[in-house]
Amino acid sequence: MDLTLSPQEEAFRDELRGWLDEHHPGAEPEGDEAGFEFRRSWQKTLHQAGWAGVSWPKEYGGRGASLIEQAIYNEEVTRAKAPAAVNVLGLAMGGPTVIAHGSEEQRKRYLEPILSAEEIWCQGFSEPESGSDLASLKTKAERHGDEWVVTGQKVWTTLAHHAKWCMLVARTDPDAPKHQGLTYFLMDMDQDAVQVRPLAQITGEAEFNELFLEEARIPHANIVGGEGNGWPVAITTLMHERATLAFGLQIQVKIALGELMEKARSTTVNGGSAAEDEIIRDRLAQLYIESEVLRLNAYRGLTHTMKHGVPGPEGSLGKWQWADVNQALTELALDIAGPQALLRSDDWTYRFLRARANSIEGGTTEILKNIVAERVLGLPRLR
Amino acid sequence: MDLTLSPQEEAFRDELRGWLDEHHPGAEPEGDEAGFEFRRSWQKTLHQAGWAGVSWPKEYGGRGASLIEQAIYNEEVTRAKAPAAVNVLGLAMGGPTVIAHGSEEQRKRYLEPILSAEEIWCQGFSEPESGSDLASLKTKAERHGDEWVVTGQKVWTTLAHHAKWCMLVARTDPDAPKHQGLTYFLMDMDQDAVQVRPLAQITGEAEFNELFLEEARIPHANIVGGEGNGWPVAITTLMHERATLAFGLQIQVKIALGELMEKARSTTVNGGSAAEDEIIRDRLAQLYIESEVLRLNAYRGLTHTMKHGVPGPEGSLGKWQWADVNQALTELALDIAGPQALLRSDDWTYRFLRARANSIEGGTTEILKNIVAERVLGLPRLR
Amino acid sequence: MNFDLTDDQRAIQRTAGEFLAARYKPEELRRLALEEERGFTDEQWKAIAELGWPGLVVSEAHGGLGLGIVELVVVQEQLGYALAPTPFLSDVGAALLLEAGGEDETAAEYLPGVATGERRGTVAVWDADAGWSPTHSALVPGGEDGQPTLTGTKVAVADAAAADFIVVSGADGRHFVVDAGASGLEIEATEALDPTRRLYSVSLSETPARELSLAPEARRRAYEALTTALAAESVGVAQRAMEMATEYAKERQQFGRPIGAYQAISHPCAQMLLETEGARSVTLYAAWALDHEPDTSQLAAAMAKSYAGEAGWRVTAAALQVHGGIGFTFEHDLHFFLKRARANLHAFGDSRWHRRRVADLAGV
Amino acid sequence: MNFDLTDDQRAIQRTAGEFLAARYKPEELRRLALEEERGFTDEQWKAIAELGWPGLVVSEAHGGLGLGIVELVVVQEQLGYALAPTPFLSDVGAALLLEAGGEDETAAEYLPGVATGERRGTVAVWDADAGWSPTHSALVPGGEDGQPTLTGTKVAVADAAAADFIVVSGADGRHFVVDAGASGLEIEATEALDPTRRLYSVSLSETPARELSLAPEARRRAYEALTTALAAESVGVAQRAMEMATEYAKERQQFGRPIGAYQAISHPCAQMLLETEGARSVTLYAAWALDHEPDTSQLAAAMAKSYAGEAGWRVTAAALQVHGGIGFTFEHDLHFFLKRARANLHAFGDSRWHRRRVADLAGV
Repeated sequence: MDLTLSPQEEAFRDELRGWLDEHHPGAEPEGDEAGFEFRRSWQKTLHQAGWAGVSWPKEYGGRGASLIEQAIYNEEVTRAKAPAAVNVLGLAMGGPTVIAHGSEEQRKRYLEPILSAEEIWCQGFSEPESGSDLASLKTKAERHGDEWVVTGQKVWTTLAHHAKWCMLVARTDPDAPKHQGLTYFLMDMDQDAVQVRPLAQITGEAEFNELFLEEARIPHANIVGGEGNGWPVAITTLMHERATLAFGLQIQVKIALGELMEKARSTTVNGGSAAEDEIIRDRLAQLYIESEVLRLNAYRGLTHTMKHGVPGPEGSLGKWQWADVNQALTELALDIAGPQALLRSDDWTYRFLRARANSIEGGTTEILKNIVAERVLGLPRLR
Repeated sequence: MDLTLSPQEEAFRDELRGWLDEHHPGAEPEGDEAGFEFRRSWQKTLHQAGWAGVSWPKEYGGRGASLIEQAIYNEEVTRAKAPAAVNVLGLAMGGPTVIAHGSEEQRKRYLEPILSAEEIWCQGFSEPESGSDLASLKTKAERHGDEWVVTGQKVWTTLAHHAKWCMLVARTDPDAPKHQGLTYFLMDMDQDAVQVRPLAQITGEAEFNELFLEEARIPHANIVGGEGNGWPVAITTLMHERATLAFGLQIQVKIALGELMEKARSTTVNGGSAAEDEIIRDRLAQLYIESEVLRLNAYRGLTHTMKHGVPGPEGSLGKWQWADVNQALTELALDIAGPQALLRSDDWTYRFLRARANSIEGGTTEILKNIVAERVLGLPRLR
Repeated sequence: MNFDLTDDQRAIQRTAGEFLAARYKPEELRRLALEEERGFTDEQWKAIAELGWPGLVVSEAHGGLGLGIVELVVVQEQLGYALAPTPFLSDVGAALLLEAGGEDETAAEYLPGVATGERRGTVAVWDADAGWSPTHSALVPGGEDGQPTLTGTKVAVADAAAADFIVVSGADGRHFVVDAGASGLEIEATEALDPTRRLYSVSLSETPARELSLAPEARRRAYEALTTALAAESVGVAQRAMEMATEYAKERQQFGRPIGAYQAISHPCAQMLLETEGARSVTLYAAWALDHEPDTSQLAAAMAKSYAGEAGWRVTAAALQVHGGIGFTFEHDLHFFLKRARANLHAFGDSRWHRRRVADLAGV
Repeated sequence: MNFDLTDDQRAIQRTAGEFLAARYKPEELRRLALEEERGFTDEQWKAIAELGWPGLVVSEAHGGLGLGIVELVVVQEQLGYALAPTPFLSDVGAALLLEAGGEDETAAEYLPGVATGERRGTVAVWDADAGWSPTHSALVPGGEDGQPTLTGTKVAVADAAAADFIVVSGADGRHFVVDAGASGLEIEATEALDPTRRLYSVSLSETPARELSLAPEARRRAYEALTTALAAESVGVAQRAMEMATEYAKERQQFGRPIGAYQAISHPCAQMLLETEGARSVTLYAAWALDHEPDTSQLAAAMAKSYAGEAGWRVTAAALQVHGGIGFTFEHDLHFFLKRARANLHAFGDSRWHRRRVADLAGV
């Protein structure tokens, strides 16, 4: 057991830290469009220095980083408060899926423009009727010669209005059992048959979109992993989503907790600071512990994956626990604020509202508990 | 809306209070046997003064008290710390079931000895294999002429070693669906075929027993409510259990909380009293509120039952909420004790351990939530 | 002993429910919250005034209905259920404080207009750097005796821009009435957590005010009635969110079943019932105590605000989880309820502050 | 970066697991808890001594194995999993404090016997009226300098009747060694919440003692190692209770299905995994920090004791609920785990006390 970085890992971290120090582009400009272009340009900078797609194999333009190095990458980027690479879904999900399941031609065609942010990717999995029950999706694709004609509706699609490619799962065989008969397509977003409608959230922002597909066209060659084989390909995408995001999440929580402790110290209540209040103090300490547990579980999970090729039991818990912690943290922020909590006087109101989705997005807590109960503990399936 | 007692209710309370003042038999003697005889004699005293079976109709020797008066009765008896009547299951469950479903002959035979505590009753419903799923019980009764021959095992039977009569539910038709084919018997405990084995609990005490029945005999005339009709009769018994106990429970919680507040004031920690500690104080206040909510819900439920004949939605919640409150209360007692919690230095250790059963006995919290979800909220059944 | 509404109270409840259901449909709620500057229309206020609600807690001597706090919470629960954006509660708060003035001549001057709905008030309590206490203020009047002036800033004042007068709390429990349009008075809209209740920052600069003479007991009771009304609103909010969640759980299919068949959904729904009914019981009790048992009303009101505040939040948060993604969209109505519930938890002393009062009053 | 046990540590873990599974079967656990006066037999202690465990934390200079706290928690988790009644942890506590003495001559005299298991120690910390602090004591020695005597009472001293010597804490962080059989020493058995660990009341009356010279840093580390070992024990207890609950949930049928198919059972089981794994991660981290990162070990140990203490309790309580009635019977083994878990939560500072330390150390 050794929780210090190896010399090689330390070198990786130092190189990255130094590079980030030197190249940090400063604060993101106001406005959605300006922000988007800023992040696209940042990704180009990353790419040129070899810091885009660190987990990708070197042969496909990545850095071939170990899992620990990927974790370090996520921690450092978050700690430096560097902007997110704009093509987050392409880098974290689309690229790895094409690498795992795509043909050599597809790898040549799609990977480089993901890294360079020339082509932005989005994800078309969820539908209004199929939330947790993803395999029940209804978007239909029919083959017409060398093309597929797709009709249906997708939801929770980030970056849709900027995206060139959509990872689209559609039903190609309506008669097959629900987990079969699905096919994974790369759909060109640049066609009139694809309509994008922003979907505002309870925060007031529109982070997501709805996609309306009315006989959209996809060449047969854009299938990834074979016709009717969409379910396992989609699972690859989702596993990459959870694995890659976990590290950023735990570090974000630690940063947020630091800010909350600062808020507690600077908020005056009844003559003292909120941080001196025994109950606030106890809740902050509990959050501190839980955020550490989150971090430690994540590292333990990494070690397990590196040794055994698959995540250990603690690997299934991060997303769920993170949602619990982040919700408790943002609720405490309002309690600290006192009557000021009635006002949207700082960013905490947004964070508090945004956190309500944490236990829903990327797998609801209920579904994650099902998965732990069934796959880790071996309890019988209900359905 | 009027939360004060009516003149009639006040008269009832004052009469009872005065009587209890005068006749309170003092503290229960040590030892199980001595305690039992003490409580039996106390019930005789109650009965002679017309204070046993207050909820029973006057024609069967009861007092015909209104629901509110019953509630007052339970509150006053608990508040006076008067001993429990010894024949609690006969009074609260057996008698009312015989009144509701028994024949006139049965009423004449069984009711008076219940009130006078000459014949003690016990309950043989639960079995090791059928806990929450009561209707799956396996104890089998076969008819041989005018007798039924019963073989099987029962568990969680209080008072079994003192009881003359057992309310026994057994399967008389193995081919019928599980809720049918059950019959409700009154079984004479005074036969060799009935073996009683005390069952120690995690507290170390043996409050309950196991019953082993090896071809026990029951006359056909001892069926209550008809052959094959045991399920609805048993439900009557269980409904009386929950309704009657609810009032005693909420008042017990209030008394226990008062004692806990006293313990907090008298426990010194880090130079002050535990009651001055902000976190202990907050938890005590929350328990105070919840115990009041329990009391208020109970009264609201009574009013609903008196007006509409059936309990309102809040009536289903008392047992469940009581378990939550009592468990939280006894856990807090240990937290207040500090290192002394390691020792069994006072009664709180017993109470703390005993409280673990609160969410299991008389309907698990999980089953109660199912009932609320299905019957009150109308959500679909899972099973 | 009768823990149920009287026939008259039921009639008020029914009228309120029907009136609000007809006038404040979800589209209208949304329109008022997002588009209407003051969050309500004059016509809507007029309709409310015609029902006599502004005079509900105003004594008959001052032209009101002279009803009790039980009647107030009956209406207030319905307002929460409908989530009707209206300055009613702000106005009631002002009326309660004026009524607490008893023989006070300022009160006598303002109350008849309040009773008819012609003169609308609100209450300004929190100093800009206030703590959790709902009544603590450092504001000390200047000016000469008998002609006080106020200088300072109050935050989170509901419906201030639509009020004809503002009851302002000051140091040592003193209260003052300031008229809209008084010199030095500036009212600025602030963005609020809850978009269905307009909040303003109110700054006073040597603003002339009239002091209300309030006996401490009467002042205390006014605030307790106000927090109990707020608790009742949270009960209504929780009730509605619970109904939305259970309806959705019956309809929404996942894995071949309505999601309400899964205990991961049905048990949280049962918990919603537990908390909503508990909040209703303790709120009704507090209201009754304010009307009939002044000795216990302090404790009862603190319990109601604390328990109902938490319940409103927990129920709406759980309802959002039951709804999943759709509940997180702005186009679904649920978030309005969630935001109101959370705001109510914090307004006029948060749950923890009221628990501390419970501890004091219950002799912990 | 490698958050996993080394091969050597895995070997220790395996040996401990196999040894304990063979020697401390449930019947034996029950017999020791209920019938054996001191809660263990000499033969059992001898077998433990043969494994070298008593010398695990004793430095090689004093005849021990000189292993780290990671190795200690590996063993301790297995002891919790088996719930083996043994004076091992009391003895380790004494050894840790003696080792903290460094060059101290008393330590040098006692440690070789401790290392071989011939001389067994325990730790007496809580004054009869102690608060939550695990180390605060008002005990001030009498007697002459160099020949101190102790007078006072310590409660909840584990395995005192079986100890050859007792390390006694006093005021200002001073610590003393008292030999079994010293004059004025009286040891009385007390009934404990947890029947698998014998507790005694230890009264001292002008009892001769030898003071240990402990640097504050070293003393602090000894207690941190002890609380981390206690945390590891709770991890083992939680692991076992979780396994018992999940096994039962797979077998027990109700309403025609194994109860583990119901989310009301399966989701609490998943929660057990979350808390058990979290407790394991933070406990291993604390152990590693004690061995390799002294600067962070205070905070890490406080986190471990707090989190694992709570987890042990919550997991065993939830496991009892999963078992239903059978789990409430004395004849089922689960209650022994529940009682140990709860006792561990309170021992050497309860979870809340350690959270307060976390707040201090993390700069809240």
